[in-house]
Amino acid sequence: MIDLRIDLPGLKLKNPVIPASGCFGFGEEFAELYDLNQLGAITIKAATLEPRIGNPTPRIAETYGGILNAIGLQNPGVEVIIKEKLPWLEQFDLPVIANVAGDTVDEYVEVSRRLAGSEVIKALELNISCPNVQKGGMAFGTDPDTAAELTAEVKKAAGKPVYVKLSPNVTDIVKIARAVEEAGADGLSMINTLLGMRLDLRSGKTVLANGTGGLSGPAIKPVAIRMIYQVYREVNLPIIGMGGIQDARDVLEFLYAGASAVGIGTANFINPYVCPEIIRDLPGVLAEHGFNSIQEAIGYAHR
Amino acid sequence: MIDLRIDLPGLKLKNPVIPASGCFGFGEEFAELYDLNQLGAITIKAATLEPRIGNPTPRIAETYGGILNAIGLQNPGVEVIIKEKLPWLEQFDLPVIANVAGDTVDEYVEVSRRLAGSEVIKALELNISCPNVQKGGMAFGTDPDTAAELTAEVKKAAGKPVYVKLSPNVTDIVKIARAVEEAGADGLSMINTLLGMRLDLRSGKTVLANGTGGLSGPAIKPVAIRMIYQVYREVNLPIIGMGGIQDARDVLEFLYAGASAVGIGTANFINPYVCPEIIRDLPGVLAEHGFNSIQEAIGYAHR
Amino acid sequence: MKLTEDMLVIKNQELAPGIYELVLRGENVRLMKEAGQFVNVQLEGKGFILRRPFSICEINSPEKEFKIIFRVQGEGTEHLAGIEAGERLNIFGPLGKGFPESALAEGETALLIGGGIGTPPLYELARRLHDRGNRVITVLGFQDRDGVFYEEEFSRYSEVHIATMDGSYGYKGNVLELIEDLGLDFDILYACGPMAMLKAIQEAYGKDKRGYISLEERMACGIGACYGCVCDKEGDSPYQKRVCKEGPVFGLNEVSI
Amino acid sequence: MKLTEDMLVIKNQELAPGIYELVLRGENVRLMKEAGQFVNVQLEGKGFILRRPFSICEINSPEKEFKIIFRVQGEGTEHLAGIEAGERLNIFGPLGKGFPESALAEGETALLIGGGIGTPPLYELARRLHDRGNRVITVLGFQDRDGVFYEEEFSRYSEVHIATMDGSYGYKGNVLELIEDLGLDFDILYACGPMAMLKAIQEAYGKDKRGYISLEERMACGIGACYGCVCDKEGDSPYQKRVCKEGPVFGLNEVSI
Ligand SMILES: Cc1cc2nc3c(=O)[nH]c(=O)nc-3n(C[C@H](O)[C@H](O)[C@H](O)COP(=O)(O)OP(=O)(O)OC[C@H]3O[C@@H](n4cnc5c(N)ncnc54)[C@H](O)[C@@H]3O)c2cc1C
Ligand SMILES: Cc1cc2nc3c(=O)[nH]c(=O)nc-3n(C[C@H](O)[C@H](O)[C@H](O)COP(=O)(O)OP(=O)(O)OC[C@H]3O[C@@H](n4cnc5c(N)ncnc54)[C@H](O)[C@@H]3O)c2cc1C
Ligand SMILES: Cc1cc2nc3c(=O)[nH]c(=O)nc-3n(C[C@H](O)[C@H](O)[C@H](O)COP(=O)(O)O)c2cc1C
Ligand SMILES: Cc1cc2nc3c(=O)[nH]c(=O)nc-3n(C[C@H](O)[C@H](O)[C@H](O)COP(=O)(O)O)c2cc1C
Ligand code: FES
Ligand code: FES
Repeated sequence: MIDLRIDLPGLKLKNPVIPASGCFGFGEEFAELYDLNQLGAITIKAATLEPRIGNPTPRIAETYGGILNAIGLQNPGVEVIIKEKLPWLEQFDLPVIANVAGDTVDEYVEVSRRLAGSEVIKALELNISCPNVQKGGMAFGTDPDTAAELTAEVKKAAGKPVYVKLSPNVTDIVKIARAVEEAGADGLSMINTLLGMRLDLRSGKTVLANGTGGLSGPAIKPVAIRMIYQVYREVNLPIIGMGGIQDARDVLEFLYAGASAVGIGTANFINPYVCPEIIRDLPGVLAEHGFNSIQEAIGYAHR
Repeated sequence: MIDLRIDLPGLKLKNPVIPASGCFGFGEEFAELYDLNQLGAITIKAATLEPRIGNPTPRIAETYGGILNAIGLQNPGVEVIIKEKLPWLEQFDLPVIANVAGDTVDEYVEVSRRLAGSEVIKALELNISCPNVQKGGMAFGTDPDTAAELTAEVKKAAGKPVYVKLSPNVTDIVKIARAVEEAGADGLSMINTLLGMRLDLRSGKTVLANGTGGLSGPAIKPVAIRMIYQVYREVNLPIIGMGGIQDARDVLEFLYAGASAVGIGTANFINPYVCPEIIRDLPGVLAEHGFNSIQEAIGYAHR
Repeated sequence: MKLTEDMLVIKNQELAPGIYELVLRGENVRLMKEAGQFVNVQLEGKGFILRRPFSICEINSPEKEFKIIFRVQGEGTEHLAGIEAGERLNIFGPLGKGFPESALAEGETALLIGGGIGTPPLYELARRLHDRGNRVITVLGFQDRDGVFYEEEFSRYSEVHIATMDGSYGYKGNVLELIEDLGLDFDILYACGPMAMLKAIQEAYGKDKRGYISLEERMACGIGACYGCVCDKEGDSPYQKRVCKEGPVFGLNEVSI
Repeated sequence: MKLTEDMLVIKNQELAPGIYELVLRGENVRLMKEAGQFVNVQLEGKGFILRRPFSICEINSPEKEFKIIFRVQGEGTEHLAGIEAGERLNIFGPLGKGFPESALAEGETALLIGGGIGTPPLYELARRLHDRGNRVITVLGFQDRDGVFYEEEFSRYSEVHIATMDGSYGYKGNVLELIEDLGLDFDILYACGPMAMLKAIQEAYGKDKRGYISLEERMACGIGACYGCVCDKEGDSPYQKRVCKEGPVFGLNEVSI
């Protein structure tokens, strides 16, 4: 029997497959398609202190092998999430990771504190890499000192494991990863989207109302693999790897690079059943390559 | 009649279509396929002071919508290039852009000086963005001060227009662009490849012998468009835009974003006739969108 | 039971220049409940990632077949135009909320207003309302004569009036002008077409008439999870409605356009 | 006259598990001069960017047809396996330098050594050398019985010996062991197959025999412009030879493997 289990700070995972933040709502829609209990965990949509309406539409554009999104962190605010979304998630035997965003350090701290107070939330994911908001977001993820300060403050207040979600839009991702490691992060999520743009030839304007958007999907996979590979060598934190994963073979590549678990984002839009299908296929792919467990494959490319 | 001509510092172009450095050798192979005089200009392979053998093979890998390369600046050295490659190019009515690389500022300066001495070379392109070498290359392109110093030194010595080829692997490309503008650059080429990696599931090793490689092709187009768009707003230098261009419509998108001419790299490998075909299609695409000249379309997305 | 299925292409045929009629067969056809729901079609090749949404145009339950009509718009629909009978397409759906037939009481008259490629979802609706014994009037607007399609089909189930912008076929003008000119009377309206048309309909009939309109927005997930396709909720905080989930069909005044 | 052409697929058929024979028709077949040259095949769909190189296996000039034989190796060849007669494939080629037939004088004997999927380019060569009146011996090596293909075809033009690693068909062992066991005598050798086999051939015959070997390397441009596919030049500075341009066929000692 192939062992798909993996333990990460705060997260006892049945398997390493986790829908990525923003691509899975709060689970309700996908629960109509399949049993969420199959998943390793779920990452819910970014929460901010107040409700946010997000960016104007169009918010979605397609590129070759990828998509651009500029949702802009639309969410009903942390209180509504705690009152209306989390209770629904209690019915599942499923660790929930809460993705946290904000304009200021204080906002991150406050949102984290409140979410950490919920039973179903097993870990926090600090989104310091959202490219689609004016303030906060990526600004926190591109400077090592700011990222470290934010991490330290949230750690102090939250009392639950903190994963920091890194932005790929940086010169040196290892530097940021090291900074948040020193500041006390329990794990890393990487990567968020690459900042991109499309122009409409007819109107001459950007396809997205917001101008720029975040590039995700298979197009960015080689960048994700490279960054995880680099960070794994230099930083001693478990990594939830993501960026373009489409199938169980892609998952194996991420494990090889150094990820301990994986996030699945855009692929849910291509095939809404992709997560359970990957979970179904993963034992076979591991076995085919001579592994008996997830654990054995993690960081294999570094041996 | 649609006017495809465009004048850039040192470069009187019949049309804005320029094969990108490293994807077209010194023109010889493509000259067997079509008449190079059709092209706007050509950019030749990176030259270094001494001959370089480049990286071990495999040097090429495929990704979804892109390729990774780790050629590693293989070239016969500037002297051989001047003696054996440039004289052959004299037969064409074609501005030649020389791509320059090196380990040190002095090497860049010396290579630039020698190349600028050749009649056929109309402009230099400083490759401060090659991700596939240990020293130099991208290291020069990720720090604004280093990039500026290099630009200034080469400008002093060269006496021909200098285009600086920017790396997309940076947190803030506008900062680098501004720094080289202030240092006296005559133009910008952007973007070079994104640093990426693929792992082979069988061997568990990187597909490329070099480990990482540079990602090019349609996968990176939205990143290129975004960067050109950002830089065009803040910097007053003409831009040779590249990154994933496949057809005349893509060219128009780059012009809209702010490019004055375009480089075609990876597409030459998919369709070896892509450059003349783009040149053939461009007037129709311009006309379809209501333009009478290249000039009118440049920066159109900013109006 | 999966909501995605590799369905068999039974037919793919050009109806008018750039307008195709595509018939698919699959088990999930029996899940298709309402006119106005849509399917999300996966495309293979050329770096396509997102599925393309198309309205269900006709449901043939006994044959497990359904139809979409699409216009070649960009690369994806161009690719779709090249698909031939015998090939398979992965279909995700039915998705979304369709046109509520039950809003129409016995003896009432329905006005169906279609603009260009907004016409297809009204076809299944026309059939159903007709089968319920209601009087159905269909007013369709197109750019020009070349763009007209499905006039004959609609006339099986309804009284049809056609307008073209250049007057090359039928009435010269837009659908609203035509409706006014004809002095059409109706109890409820169902509309699908360009945003400008829907906005004009809201303005003309929003105060006095009941009605339903179908919206389009760029989508990623198609099921309400990504918040890509939101639209404004009338009179409330914006972006609270998802076209793919709460729509694509909304009450006439439910959303602000 | 372009070197790329959308050629018609005449046949695509499985020869042995995972091994396909693909016949294409096009005008550029008349440019195919030498056995051992290759074509670069464009694939549509699934994010493919690079063309796939395959050796020309048989040239049928009167019919403007040529053949390649390929093994399903990864996603690209899997896609290729699904292509059917009547479809078109964009072919770039012929490319590269093939096996020089003229190296073989009248009355001399040629030994053709093929390993697995390295066998195909030797087929056209066997035919040509046979047609010139030379004696041709072919030694082919495969993993096992299932992998064996083209024995009968090669025997039309040559004396054929087969080896399998597990002995499930023919001789048990590798091609070099078989050649030695049979005590085969020859004047010149032509080989194509895995690097390990080519290396062993260099070691065994590099000193005393004339010969040619065909290499493989990952390619981007296929014409010598990108320097992606370089190999080492024997005794000189490395990476001076491009497999796509100066090769894929090199003199036995021309390159170091
Ligand atoms: C609920 C719904 C029902 C629809 N029903 C029909 C129908 O019955 N017949 C028909 O011809 N068209 C219909 N459309 C529009 C159809 O989805 C688009 O024309 C199609 O997606 C264009 O794809 P493309 O690749 O050719 O165009 P491109 O412009 O190349 O597409 C680029 C991206 O933008 C998206 N996009 C472009 N136009 C639209 C649009 N109008 N609405 C939503 N997304 C768009 C594409 O899906 C794709 O992701 C419907 C749209 C929606 C939302
Ligand atoms: C000159 C030459 C002649 C060849 N002739 C034949 C032939 O007649 N029959 C046959 O079955 N195969 C032949 N090959 C090998 C064939 O090109 C590869 O098997 C094929 O490219 C694999 O593609 P893929 O997408 O299935 O594999 P993947 O592994 O998914 O391909 C990934 C990338 O690596 C490249 N690649 C993988 N394996 C090889 C390889 N061995 N050589 C070069 N590139 C590779 C692919 O082209 C692609 O760019 C030849 C290769 C060369 C260089
Ligand atoms: C529509 C959409 C919305 C997203 N929203 C969030 C978000 O709220 N918070 C976050 O940290 N990442 C968000 N992301 C990023 C994804 O979680 C993921 O990091 C990224 O898309 C790369 O993975 P993928 O290629 O598998 O999609 C979003 C991505 C998409 C496509
Ligand atoms: C095989 C290969 C070799 C390259 N060599 C060079 C080089 O020598 N100097 C340079 O400045 N850029 C080099 N580049 C980068 C290209 O010039 C171009 O900036 C990049 O590939 C993006 O454009 P594309 O997507 O059209 O290929 C190389 C790219 C490839 C694919
Ligand atoms: S498309 Fe995702 S919410 Fe509508
Ligand atoms: S593949 Fe480009 S040089 Fe050989």
